[in-house]
Amino acid sequence: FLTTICLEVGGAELLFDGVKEHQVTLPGQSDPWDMKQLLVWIQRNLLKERPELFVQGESVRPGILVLINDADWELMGELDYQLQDQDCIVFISTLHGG
Amino acid sequence: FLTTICLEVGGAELLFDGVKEHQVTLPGQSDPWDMKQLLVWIQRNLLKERPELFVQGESVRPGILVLINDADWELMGELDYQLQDQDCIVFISTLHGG
Amino acid sequence: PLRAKHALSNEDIMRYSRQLLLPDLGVRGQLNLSKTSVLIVGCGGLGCPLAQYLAAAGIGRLGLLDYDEVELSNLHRQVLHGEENQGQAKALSAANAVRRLNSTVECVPYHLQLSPENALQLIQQYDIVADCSDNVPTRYLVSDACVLSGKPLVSASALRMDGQLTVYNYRGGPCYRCLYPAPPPPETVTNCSDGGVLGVVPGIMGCFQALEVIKIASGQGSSFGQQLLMFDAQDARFRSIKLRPRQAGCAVCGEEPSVTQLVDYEAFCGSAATDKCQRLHL
Amino acid sequence: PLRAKHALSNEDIMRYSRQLLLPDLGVRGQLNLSKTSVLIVGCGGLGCPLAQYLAAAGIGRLGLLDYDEVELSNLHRQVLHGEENQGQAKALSAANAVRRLNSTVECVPYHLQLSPENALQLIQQYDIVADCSDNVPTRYLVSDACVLSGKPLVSASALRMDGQLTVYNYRGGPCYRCLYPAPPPPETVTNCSDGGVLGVVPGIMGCFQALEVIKIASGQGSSFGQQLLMFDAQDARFRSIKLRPRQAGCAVCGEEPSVTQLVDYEAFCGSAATDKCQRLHL
Ligand SMILES: [Zn+2]
Ligand SMILES: [Zn+2]
Repeated sequence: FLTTICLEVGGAELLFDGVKEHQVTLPGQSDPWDMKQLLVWIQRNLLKERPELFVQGESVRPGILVLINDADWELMGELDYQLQDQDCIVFISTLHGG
Repeated sequence: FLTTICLEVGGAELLFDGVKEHQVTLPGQSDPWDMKQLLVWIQRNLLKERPELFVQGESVRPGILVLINDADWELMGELDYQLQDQDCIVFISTLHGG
Repeated sequence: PLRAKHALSNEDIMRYSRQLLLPDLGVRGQLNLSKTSVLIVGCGGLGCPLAQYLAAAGIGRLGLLDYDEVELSNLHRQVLHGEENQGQAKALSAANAVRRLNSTVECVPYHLQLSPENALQLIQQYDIVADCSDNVPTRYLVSDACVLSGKPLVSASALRMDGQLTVYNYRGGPCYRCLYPAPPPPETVTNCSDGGVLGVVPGIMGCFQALEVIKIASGQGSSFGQQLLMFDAQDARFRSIKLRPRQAGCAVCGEEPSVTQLVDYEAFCGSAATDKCQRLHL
Repeated sequence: PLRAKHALSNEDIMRYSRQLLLPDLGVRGQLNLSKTSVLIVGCGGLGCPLAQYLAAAGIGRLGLLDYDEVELSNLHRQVLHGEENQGQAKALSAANAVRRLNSTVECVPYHLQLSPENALQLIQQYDIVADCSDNVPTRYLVSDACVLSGKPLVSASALRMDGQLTVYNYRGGPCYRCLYPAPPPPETVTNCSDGGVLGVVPGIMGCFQALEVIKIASGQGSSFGQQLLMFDAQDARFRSIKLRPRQAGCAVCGEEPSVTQLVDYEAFCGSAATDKCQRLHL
């Protein structure tokens, strides 16, 4: 399975070197990619510094909302969601300022 | 050619009985529908009263902006544009208040 | 509770004439507004435009809560205050400005910190709550108090060039904890004092809060229950996100809630309830 | 022309500290703001929040133009004015309110009607023009004057629960006449006095104008050249529309312009330059 997805960062925190949008082709593998594997891949390939700002255990840290194609990932199966080609995954940092 | 399109009214003026969105299936005909024919069809079928608020000559009246799939129709050929199935046509009344 | 108004005065009709013309509002909607009380938690970058437009629109009673005083560094975004109000309590300064605009609105300034001790007693007196605060513990406190008192919460936030808005605990939708069961690690939280904010961004988000409060109060209903509005001011881009429904396992609004009264939110979040971000060492 | 500021004072650094932190603004952007002059045409529902947030952000000079006086029916949306300002010139009332917020901004009130006789001379003194007017003839007048003087025009409008925004004559993009070569028949034009408007809708649109002016003035550039933002407050829906480019055949900005000086816009539009809509019988 070869999957190309877009990764985006919403909200103010600059996780991926300040770049808002990444087009990413994931390496081929025999099974479809799921979100759990994607988080591991992001941590290894995109987040060279301070991964604790992004992950906690095998999920994202509290205060980050994950969207799969503009819907809360909770509606889509969270870590078990299987990525489709051209999916758009967005990581939103919750804002608290006023 | 049988074409189903969505018609929408943006801005404040209530042209089509106050309904913002219409799903419309145009009658079958041998050639593709173009915008010129669509305006005639709208005038005959949707605008029973005061068509002068909508049309002038064979085009829309000044002060209405026409969008074809979220782009200014001037970019798409205006009256000569040939409708595709599932096109979304929006008529915007320019606002002047402040 | 507010005295129910049964008719508009001649002065009301003059003042609100331009919005009385709206089919979506009309006399009925205007009377509904005049019967509604709104508590604004935080009179800063969000609270200022919100208070301004709610008062202008003729909301019945406006509670204005802030523990802080006006500083020069506030004035680039907190537009209800003026240079002459520096050092004054924000709640009082905001109340005075709002009264100049519409003296028929009942204005109640609270110069205090919202706390687990006073939140329920305050919130119970209002129909709608608006979260315009600037720190994580207060956001959990306001949300829990709204769940426990059954009030809709119109919540917005802003940082740098970004804004977010959601209506929580509204028509069976999720609460803040449904979305964020655990607080963010304090070292990942950026406040406006650290990260900065373009003044007009909370200006826009506060206006959106006013719009949603007016729609709820007048009877039109909000578009943002179980929905998140994201605004990116740099690209002038908006995004509407479908959120999860109310969570059966939520600690406060779920089926077997473990939070049945307000708790210590500074301890829960590991940070102080101000935007002068210090980590608490407990 | 404004004296070029070469450095920020200590007071400036305090006042603007939260926005100086922004990578997209910073000291350079703040200095750019302080060198920029903006003419606001109309101190009503759009002009009030626009003036407020531009002054708060530290724009160098603000021209505030309005021929009208404050009335009670303005106060539901024209939030810079207060009850005590009824009967006062809007331009003066707005200038006083803006000075309370930021006395370091140079404020120039113009209590007059913009006309073909005075428009060029006025607009030439400013870097950016904001159209916050309320009638068709003024919208053509402001646009033509901006084309003839080469100024970008940040234009917004609002009616009922809807708003629109475009930046005209900006970086080679279209002008108002490119989009609307012929004026609308007067009987098809609905003004706020006839159709009503929810106060916070021009509030939101005026804040958007402030954002785009700040982006242009600070050097970030606007997102709305050749682009139309539509806002539907009822459904809280936004739409960004790609517009036509500058038109070679445009009467004022085209290749062989027929309009090379300002004309009689009331005659051109067949209506008076006020929002008290009367049709002119010429
Ligand atoms: Zn919950
Ligand atoms: Zn042109």
